[in-house]
Amino acid sequence: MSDIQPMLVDTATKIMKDFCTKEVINKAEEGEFPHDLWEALEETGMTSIGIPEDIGGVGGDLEDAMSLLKISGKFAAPIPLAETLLAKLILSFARLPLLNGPLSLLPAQNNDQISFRKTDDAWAVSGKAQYVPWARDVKNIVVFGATSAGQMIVSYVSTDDCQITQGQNLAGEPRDEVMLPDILIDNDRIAPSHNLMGEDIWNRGALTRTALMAGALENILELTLTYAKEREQFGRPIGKFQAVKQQLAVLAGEVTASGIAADAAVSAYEQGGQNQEIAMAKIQVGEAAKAVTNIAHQVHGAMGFTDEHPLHHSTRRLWSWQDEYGSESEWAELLGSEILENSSEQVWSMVTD
Amino acid sequence: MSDIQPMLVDTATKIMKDFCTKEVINKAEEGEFPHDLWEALEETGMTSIGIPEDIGGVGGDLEDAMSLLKISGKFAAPIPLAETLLAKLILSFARLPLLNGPLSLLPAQNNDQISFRKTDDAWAVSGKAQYVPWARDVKNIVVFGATSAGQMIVSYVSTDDCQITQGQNLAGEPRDEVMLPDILIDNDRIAPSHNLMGEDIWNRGALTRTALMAGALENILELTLTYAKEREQFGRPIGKFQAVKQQLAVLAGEVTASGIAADAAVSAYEQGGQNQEIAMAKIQVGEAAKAVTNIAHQVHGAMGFTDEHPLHHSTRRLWSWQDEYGSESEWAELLGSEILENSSEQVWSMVTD
Amino acid sequence: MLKELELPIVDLPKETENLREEVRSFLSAELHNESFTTRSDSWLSGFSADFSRKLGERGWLGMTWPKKYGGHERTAFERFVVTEELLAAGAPVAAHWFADRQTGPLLLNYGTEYQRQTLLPRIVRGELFFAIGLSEPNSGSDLASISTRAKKSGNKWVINGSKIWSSGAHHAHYIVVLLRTATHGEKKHEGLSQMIVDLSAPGVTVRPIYLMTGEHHFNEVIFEDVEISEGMIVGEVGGGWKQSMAELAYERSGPERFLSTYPLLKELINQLSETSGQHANIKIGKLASRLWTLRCMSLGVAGLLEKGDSPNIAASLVKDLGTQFEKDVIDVARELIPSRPSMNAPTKFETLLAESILHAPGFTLRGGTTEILRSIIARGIGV
Amino acid sequence: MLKELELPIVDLPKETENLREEVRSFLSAELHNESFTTRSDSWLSGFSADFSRKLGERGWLGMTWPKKYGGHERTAFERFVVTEELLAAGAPVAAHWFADRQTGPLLLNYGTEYQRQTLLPRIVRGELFFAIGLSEPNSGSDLASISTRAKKSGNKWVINGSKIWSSGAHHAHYIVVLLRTATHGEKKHEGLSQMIVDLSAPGVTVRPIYLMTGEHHFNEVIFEDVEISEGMIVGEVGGGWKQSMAELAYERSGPERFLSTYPLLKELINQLSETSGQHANIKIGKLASRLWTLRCMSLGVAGLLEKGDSPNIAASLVKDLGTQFEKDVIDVARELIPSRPSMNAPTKFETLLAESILHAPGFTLRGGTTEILRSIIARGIGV
Repeated sequence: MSDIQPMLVDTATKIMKDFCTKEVINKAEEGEFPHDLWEALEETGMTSIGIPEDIGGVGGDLEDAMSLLKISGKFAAPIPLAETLLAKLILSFARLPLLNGPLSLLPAQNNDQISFRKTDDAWAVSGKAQYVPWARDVKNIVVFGATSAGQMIVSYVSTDDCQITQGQNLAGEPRDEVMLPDILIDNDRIAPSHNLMGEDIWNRGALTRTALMAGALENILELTLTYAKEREQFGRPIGKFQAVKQQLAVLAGEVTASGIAADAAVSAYEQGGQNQEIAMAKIQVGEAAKAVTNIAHQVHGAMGFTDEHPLHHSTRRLWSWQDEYGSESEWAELLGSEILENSSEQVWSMVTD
Repeated sequence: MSDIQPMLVDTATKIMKDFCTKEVINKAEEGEFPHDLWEALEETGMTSIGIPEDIGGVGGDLEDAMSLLKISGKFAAPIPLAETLLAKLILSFARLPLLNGPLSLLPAQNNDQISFRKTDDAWAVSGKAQYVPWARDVKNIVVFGATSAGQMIVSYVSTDDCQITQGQNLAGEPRDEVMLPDILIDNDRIAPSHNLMGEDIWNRGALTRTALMAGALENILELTLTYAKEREQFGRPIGKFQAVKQQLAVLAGEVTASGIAADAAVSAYEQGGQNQEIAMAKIQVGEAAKAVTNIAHQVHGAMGFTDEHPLHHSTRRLWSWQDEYGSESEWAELLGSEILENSSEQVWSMVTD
Repeated sequence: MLKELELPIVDLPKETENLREEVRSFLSAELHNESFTTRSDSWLSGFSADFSRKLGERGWLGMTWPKKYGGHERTAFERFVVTEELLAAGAPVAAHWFADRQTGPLLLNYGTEYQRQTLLPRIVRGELFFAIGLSEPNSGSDLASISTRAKKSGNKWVINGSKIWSSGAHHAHYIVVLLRTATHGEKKHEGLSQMIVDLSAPGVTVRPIYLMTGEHHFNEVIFEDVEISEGMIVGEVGGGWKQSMAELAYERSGPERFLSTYPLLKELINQLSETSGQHANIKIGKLASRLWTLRCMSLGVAGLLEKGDSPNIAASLVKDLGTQFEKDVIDVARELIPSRPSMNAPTKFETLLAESILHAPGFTLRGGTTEILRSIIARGIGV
Repeated sequence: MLKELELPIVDLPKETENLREEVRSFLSAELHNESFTTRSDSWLSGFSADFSRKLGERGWLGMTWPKKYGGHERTAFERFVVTEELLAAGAPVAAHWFADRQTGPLLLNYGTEYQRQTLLPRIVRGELFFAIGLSEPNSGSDLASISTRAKKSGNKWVINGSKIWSSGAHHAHYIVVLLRTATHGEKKHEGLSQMIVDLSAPGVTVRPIYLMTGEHHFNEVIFEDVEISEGMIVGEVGGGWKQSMAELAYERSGPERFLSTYPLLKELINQLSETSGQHANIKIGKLASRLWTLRCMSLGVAGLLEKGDSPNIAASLVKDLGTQFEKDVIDVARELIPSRPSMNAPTKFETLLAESILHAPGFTLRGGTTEILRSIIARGIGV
């Protein structure tokens, strides 16, 4: 844990409590971007966590950024915080200027095709990306792509130049289709993507979802415990029924396991940059999401799946995030194939190293 | 249900109660074949159920035979009743003489290789079969195999002519390796296997295991309910605890589902001779076996996995039978591939026809 | 086997085969005409008064009821076949659902001759829809604790209170309400009665309860000094609890308890192919096995009901296992095909998946929660 | 996050790396010499006095204990590393298990100086084995209801009663018994004490309880007028309950709660290969994730214990999730490789599978049943 982390956690929590209310989340789903929330975060530097101070960030490391995302996930904050932090990290690695305001990045899916082409005195980028987070709400999008010679390029485009078709995930968060219609880009906005290859961004993307999910899981645990203590049936709080208790214990177990898995993956990635711990953590939170959303809704009864109750802000996000940057099964397939390509010793050293 | 079924069920149950006690089962596991039990069944015709009267059987159909095996499974009868009924059926189809006493049959595994060879004035059979049920305890084994020309042949050999290496399943039931060292067989003991191909025997074998398992599941439900009502903890019967009740309900559900699946598969097979219902039933009982043995042992506490308690007579049999004639996953793979080779309409018509 | 858990194998009578073909060709024509879109959980979310009337025209509502009330005197198995085909196709059956499944049988068992004659024929024609008023804000699973009450006033009853989760009450004409007509004695379920209330009567307010999907199916129905005539009491005053419980075996064992996500399963299989490999084969094979088993059980319960038995325990098992299966389908679909589900996604698979995910929490809550069902089952098998 | 559920990430200190290598090469040499065979659940079923003495020689018993009692004053993390390597290899650690895990710490916390000096050094050398006497025939999960009692008689105590499920009591030298020294007052766990009983003392009978596998690990230990001196009381008279409960976080969070079937998992992976396909990949990937997560949790609990906290709730979670994982390994093994398991099957995979299947019922019962653990967890998080 870095020096700034406790302060960061306190500040972020306070901002979320003030600006990320149930009403704000509902309105965001109706299309109203929560500018006040975003500005409060930006003013306190939260949107540049993990970016060195000398290039315009506020410092802090990956762990700090992820602990912030855990809080963001816990409050179901309807903002592109994960995307902005990732995008700024890419810009900083590429020595491109840090941009202001909320950002997104693409390609967002493994099979999106983005290509860069050298023009006479500049560059042009074209392609289509699916399911791009928050595209409609940001001014700029960081873009990765390849030249026809296979060189990887990173740049950014203004959303004014893109064609955006609105879409959304199960939580009503914007996930838009973005067409890049051969957009011209000045040379000074182009950088070779040598530091951060596509796979690394995918891994970091998965880490953001793991952190967001760990936060959402925590919130669900708290909501469910509160409900179980308050809601009475047959003359006593439902939390007093053994059948409910047993389920709450399972819920607590999965939430605890997910929290530590998310933390451990960040720590391991910072130390080694391998994706195995990310895989293991994304699998853990994905499996937890299934069990936890099931139990939480069961305990909450019909009330929990109405629009009025905040539970679905977290459960619908889990149902969305579990599939983003690789579902638990996709990661398991990858991890399993890596294990089976090697010896059985491999698992044990993977677990113990 | 045939006319004789109620009488058959009564008689078989009575015999089992008298001759298939806990002690008999334990002794069988130590190598002492339960001759009294076998003879009581043989005397009442139970070992020839499903074989027409005119060729030496006692009549009855496949449903009768399977309802008998359900009872046999329920009492964990340590005898080759399934094998004997199957073997006699094959003999009757092949118009070979019905043999007396307990019988077994081979090949027992999909990959066993048995070959028949014509000699000057007779036949010779050779090969090796793994995991043959009860080989050490029977006088004769019905044998399937192919000639070098690919003709399928059915016959039987005396175990005196075989080399038997003892083995066992998880329930301590004999599952022996049988070597056929080029055994000479007279022409009148040889028949072409036109009526009943290998696959059909495999299907019927799976049906026997489904029936046995449905019976064992029933017994486990009864044992567990009794135990939950009698065993006291914290001052009351453990069955009064909601956490236990919830598990008992799940157990009852799986047992009920398995019972009807086993019955429905027999009924469908008798009507159509397809293996899809067998697949579905074997999958159901296999899945049930996992859930039910888990819950039953959990409710029984440590007492349930001691030698002294009869629970393991049934649970260990389930753990063995679930893998015999195809595990739930093997059948699921087969069934799934049949479904996916066809259209999605296929599932619905499979289910509703 | 324990008597409570014994279920017969039902071989559907021959005459159902033609009927099934009729329903299938009707559905395929309707789909072809785009008169409806296949939905998961269509018996909650597929409302179409038009479609219900078409079913009425074909004789597929009130199928088992006496001809003198407009019914068709067909067997429970014929009704079963029609129901399962409609649900498997994800057809919009919500409008008539409760009237056909619950109100009709209730009136046939306990209603007055006048009620039967005035209401049943219109249900059969698919013109009259009913909602059910059971739960209340403060009594979820604890149904006997309801507090909506009716007081006698001359030859009228005056109702005050509110009901919650009444699906379709904003479309329906009437609601059958379980309410308190006397303070309860020792037992909480004494003094309850059932009454039919016209949803357009003065004092009745239907307030929407939006789902987390934004959909409006559920309602709170509020009664403020709502007057109804004595003729709208169903059965005995004070007999409401017994009458309500008698419906349960029907309500818990039908194909709607395991087919809510069948349209998703079907679309999943469409998207897979023979080259999908071992993993898909195993998952699909296991789902098929469970689906078949559940249908055998559901038919078995129908067989016992037809004989006049009340297999409440077995019916509870069907609902418990069936609703778990409905959720299993979702997990398998997610696992086998990576996708981006949303209610307005471009592909059918993704919209069906989204709809299924978002409706799934209700499966194991409505009509008796998993926990309540398991308690009933445990009691039924003697613990 | 709820405070009870907060677990730190523990990065093992550098010095544990060498230690791990030492343990691995020791084990690989021992396996090479065939001094033991890899077994599932080896901390119950792998008894070898010889092997325990070898561990003692290497300084791997009583690792964290003070040097003055023969211990090695190493950290809890070093002990963790040795333990997990031994269990992962399926090494025979049953002989010293309870002495090293429980009796030592108990005596260090509550024992007399005399008890420590006479007993601990011999445990550290792997010469002295202990059994535990907690459960009784009529008190399984309801531990506070035990009835084995000791009566003061002069400066002796006289014990009568019996203990059940004492694993290894037929090999062990002593047993630590929880028993009643006074009739209980309002609370059932008042008046309990812990005493050390010599298993060779007159009046002690060790009766085998055979498992369904035929194995003999468990025993009933019967005490008939067994006299012990006052010096064999551990801690306070009447303090037995508190003392026993204090051990629980250690007992429930160690690697033995998720590694009992690791040898099977390892052999499963050996039998699979990169061509095993998507299905195997997914199953193995998911198991690996869970194993890693559990180890993070277990280490996190060890970290808190090392700091002096008592993370009972988190420890209970490790045991609950860990023992489910131990069972999951079995299901996956069965699913991925069709086989014919039996205790004397020809292949290692089949014997490990058989051993795992037949031992599995115990995983979620011993040391606190799943149901008891979940009740503890629920209470711990405030419901």
